[in-house]
Amino acid sequence: MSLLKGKQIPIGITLVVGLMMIVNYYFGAALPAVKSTTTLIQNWTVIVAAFALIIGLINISRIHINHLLKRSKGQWFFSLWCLAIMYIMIALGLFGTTKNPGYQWLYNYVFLPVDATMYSSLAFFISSAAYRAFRARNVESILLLSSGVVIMLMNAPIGEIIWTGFPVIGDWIMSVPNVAAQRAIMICVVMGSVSLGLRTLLGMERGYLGREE
Amino acid sequence: MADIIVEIGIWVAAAYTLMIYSYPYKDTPLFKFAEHTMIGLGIAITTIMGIRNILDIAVGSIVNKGEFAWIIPILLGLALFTRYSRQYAWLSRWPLALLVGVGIGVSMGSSVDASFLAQIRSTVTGVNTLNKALLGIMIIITITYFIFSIGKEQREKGAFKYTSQLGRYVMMLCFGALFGNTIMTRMALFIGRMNFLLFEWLKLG
Amino acid sequence: MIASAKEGFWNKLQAIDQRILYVLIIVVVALPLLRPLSLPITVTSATRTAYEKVDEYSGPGSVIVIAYEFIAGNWPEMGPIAVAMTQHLFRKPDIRIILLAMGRDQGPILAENTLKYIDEMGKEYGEDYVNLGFFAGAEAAMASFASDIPGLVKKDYYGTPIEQLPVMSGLNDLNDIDMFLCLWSGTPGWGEYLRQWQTPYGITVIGGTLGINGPGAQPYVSSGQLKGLVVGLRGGGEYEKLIGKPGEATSGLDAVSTTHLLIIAFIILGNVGYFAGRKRTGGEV
Amino acid sequence: MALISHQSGLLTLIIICGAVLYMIYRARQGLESEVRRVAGIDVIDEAIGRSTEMGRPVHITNGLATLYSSGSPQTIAGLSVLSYVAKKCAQNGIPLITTIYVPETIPIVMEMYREASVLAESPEWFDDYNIRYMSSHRFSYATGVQGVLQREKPAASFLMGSFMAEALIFAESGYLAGAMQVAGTAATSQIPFFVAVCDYTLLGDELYAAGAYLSQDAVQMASIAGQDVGKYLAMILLLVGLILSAMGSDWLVNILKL
Repeated sequence: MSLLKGKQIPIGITLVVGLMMIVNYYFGAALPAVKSTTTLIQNWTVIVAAFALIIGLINISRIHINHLLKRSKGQWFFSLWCLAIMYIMIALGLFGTTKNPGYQWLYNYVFLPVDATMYSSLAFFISSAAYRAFRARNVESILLLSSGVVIMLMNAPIGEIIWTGFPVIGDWIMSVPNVAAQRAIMICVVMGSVSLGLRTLLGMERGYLGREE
Repeated sequence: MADIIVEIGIWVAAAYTLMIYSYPYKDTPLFKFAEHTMIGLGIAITTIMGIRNILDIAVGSIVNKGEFAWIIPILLGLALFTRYSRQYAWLSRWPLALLVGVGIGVSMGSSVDASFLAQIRSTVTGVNTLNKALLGIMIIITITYFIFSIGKEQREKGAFKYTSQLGRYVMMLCFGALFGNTIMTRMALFIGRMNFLLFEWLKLG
Repeated sequence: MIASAKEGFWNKLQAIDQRILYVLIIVVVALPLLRPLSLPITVTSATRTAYEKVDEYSGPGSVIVIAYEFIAGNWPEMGPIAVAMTQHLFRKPDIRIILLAMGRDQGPILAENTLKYIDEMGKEYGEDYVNLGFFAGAEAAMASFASDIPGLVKKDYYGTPIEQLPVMSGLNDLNDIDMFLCLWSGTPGWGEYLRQWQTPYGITVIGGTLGINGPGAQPYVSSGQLKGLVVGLRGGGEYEKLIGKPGEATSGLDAVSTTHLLIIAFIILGNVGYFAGRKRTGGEV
Repeated sequence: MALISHQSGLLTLIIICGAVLYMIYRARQGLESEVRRVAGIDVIDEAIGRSTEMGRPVHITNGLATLYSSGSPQTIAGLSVLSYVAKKCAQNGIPLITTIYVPETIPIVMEMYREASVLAESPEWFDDYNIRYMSSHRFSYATGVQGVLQREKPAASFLMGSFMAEALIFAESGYLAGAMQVAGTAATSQIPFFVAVCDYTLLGDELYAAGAYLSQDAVQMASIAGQDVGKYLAMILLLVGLILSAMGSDWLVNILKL
């Protein structure tokens, strides 16, 4: 029984599935059996991932129901509202399908505007961050400040009107140091992800498996 | 009738927009209300997508096409719920092992090719201009910053000490550029919301 | 007293309450929207190349996939690009257009939204174009679609079985697709399509993305993996000019200029306060 | 039909894995490999200490990459940082709030909380109401995290994993809440915002090294050394490629194209 409860089987699953994905990427064209099994497993992940979404639903429901039962001050009403709108939306979306007018109304006039507004609130945060961070304290922050301002003046149509040099310098910064740093980071990230991937396949990266049973 | 619903909708959308913008000013129940609405709707939308996938793809294939292999992902998915029971919690690791296996496999397989080699290939092809040569050299210098262990002592005193500092300078130029370039995207989004508030809601246009 | 008051002033310059900055941002955006300055828009070579490549690879008889891999929050910047490029394709005679999304579940709704803005030039749903909706699973779904289209695609976004949609007839795998228009805002997006579609199948890809992704995607344009790329609100404004249909991007670019100048002004204030403050105390503040 | 597509990719993968395995083998023989100090990782203890003194909670979140996507290594690296932070918080007796976007990490985080409370012998620390799923929609997630930062006022906030635009919302909201922030991501588009706003930032590869570094486990530390071999390989390929290409031959490019 302890074999079943232990780590050997999950590590085994990760190793086999992981190797199959790698083999499929390099030998997939030549080994149709591997390719079809890989596609099958990838379709399976879509279903397992869907069940994980339900785990999320349970997690949030337990939290807010707990707030309701405890009548936690200043919170229980919001928890009630969150649960109500969530389950109403699920009912509308599942039984009425996503074409249902109620679902569409909530989606178009509540969800989308808040989604767009949250995204747009970044305009405030990026301005205050720029104001605080672009301060010529040392060599590094001077470089950060100068390349940032040059690119801003390259993007804004008014920049060209002030001085036609901005787009030229901006293009250079965009095509040389910018690409260089990104490629260097990308190359080193691959090393890190492959090393971490290998540790995970061999069961050494214990993080996601937790404690010895 | 229809345009009344639309008009109500616009007022509701505008109300929510102002609730969200109240965040930086003060911790008001308005933002908290918009927050809980947003979380509720967000979870509902993805849960519906998940349940539809389960029904259409898995259960649908079993019932209509008799592909019984789909039983396996359904069982694995159900195994996730064993986490809530102390006794069978170990079973919940099996589906996670499958997900991690696919993720690690897909990332290890493709990332070496798409991110590592493709970047090196495009750097070393047609190095006929000063900029291209400079680009390659800057990449090499920036990589030295990420050396962790081999040549550690060299890093403190030797050549790497200077190249890794130069690497940081190159990265700072890059981060400044990315930061400056992002300002336009964020402003574009905010302009979109102002368009909505000024013209669709207040109808000033 | 005067010295410390002055010093107080310099310190205040360095730490202006960010709410003042936020109010000014609102004002500086609202004004140009109400009274446009209409500064000139020059078309850059990048957007022109993308326009020419879209034209080149959508000849009669070709099959084109458009992926809407962004979210409603991106509409102000991705919307104009999606509308302009989709309108350009709908003007091309005798081609088949497949709208879909694999990374972003809002994709199909945004595809519908795009169609509201364009003139469909007589193209019929089901005959000339189709909206296949969203396939969960990102890279997994992309890989399945590429290798076996009928295997993955059972119904379109509205539930009509594939067999009843002539536009899908004869499409087995990615080799049957002539051009792929990838409109993405982040991840999952171009990175995943690069790995699952472009690298293995070498499909012709033309992209449209946010301003912030422009620099990151440059290496793929220079290496040819992306044949063309339209970037950000500016790219949208230029593409609108190329297809002769000014839209939201064109009107937004004035406000972009004013906001950028405001932020630069604040950066200058912050630095002036920093240096003057430091000079007064003759050393580290 | 070539048997192997992307041979050069496969060869590179074998070289890198070989290097990592060799380094791990050496570590198992007892040959230590020192690893340079990464400022961001050392600050994690300092930040938790600050929370303990102020009696405030700690906040951590692992970003957007699902476990089955190609971004999963970033989430797994973020989870190994979470495992370390959970143990520290349990020992210090301060609450740890985890906000979640990727639902399949919920069972994993529950396991980590249970493990931390067992190791610290304080069963009451395990309160899985501190594990909060904020939806799998980016801006519902962002709104939820803003609410947590604004109301719970954590003294330390860790942003470890793959992020997109909302990274700056977390960072600025954390700044407004007065939290000491340590961020780590391999998403190059968001690193500038973490560098500008957070107290410390783990750049790209440093996030992957964090898990191994924090575990102080010889074998894991050795795998970091293995990663360096790949970086030296990249530098050599680049140098040789540049020189050859400058001299007009694209011999190396053709090899890399195989």
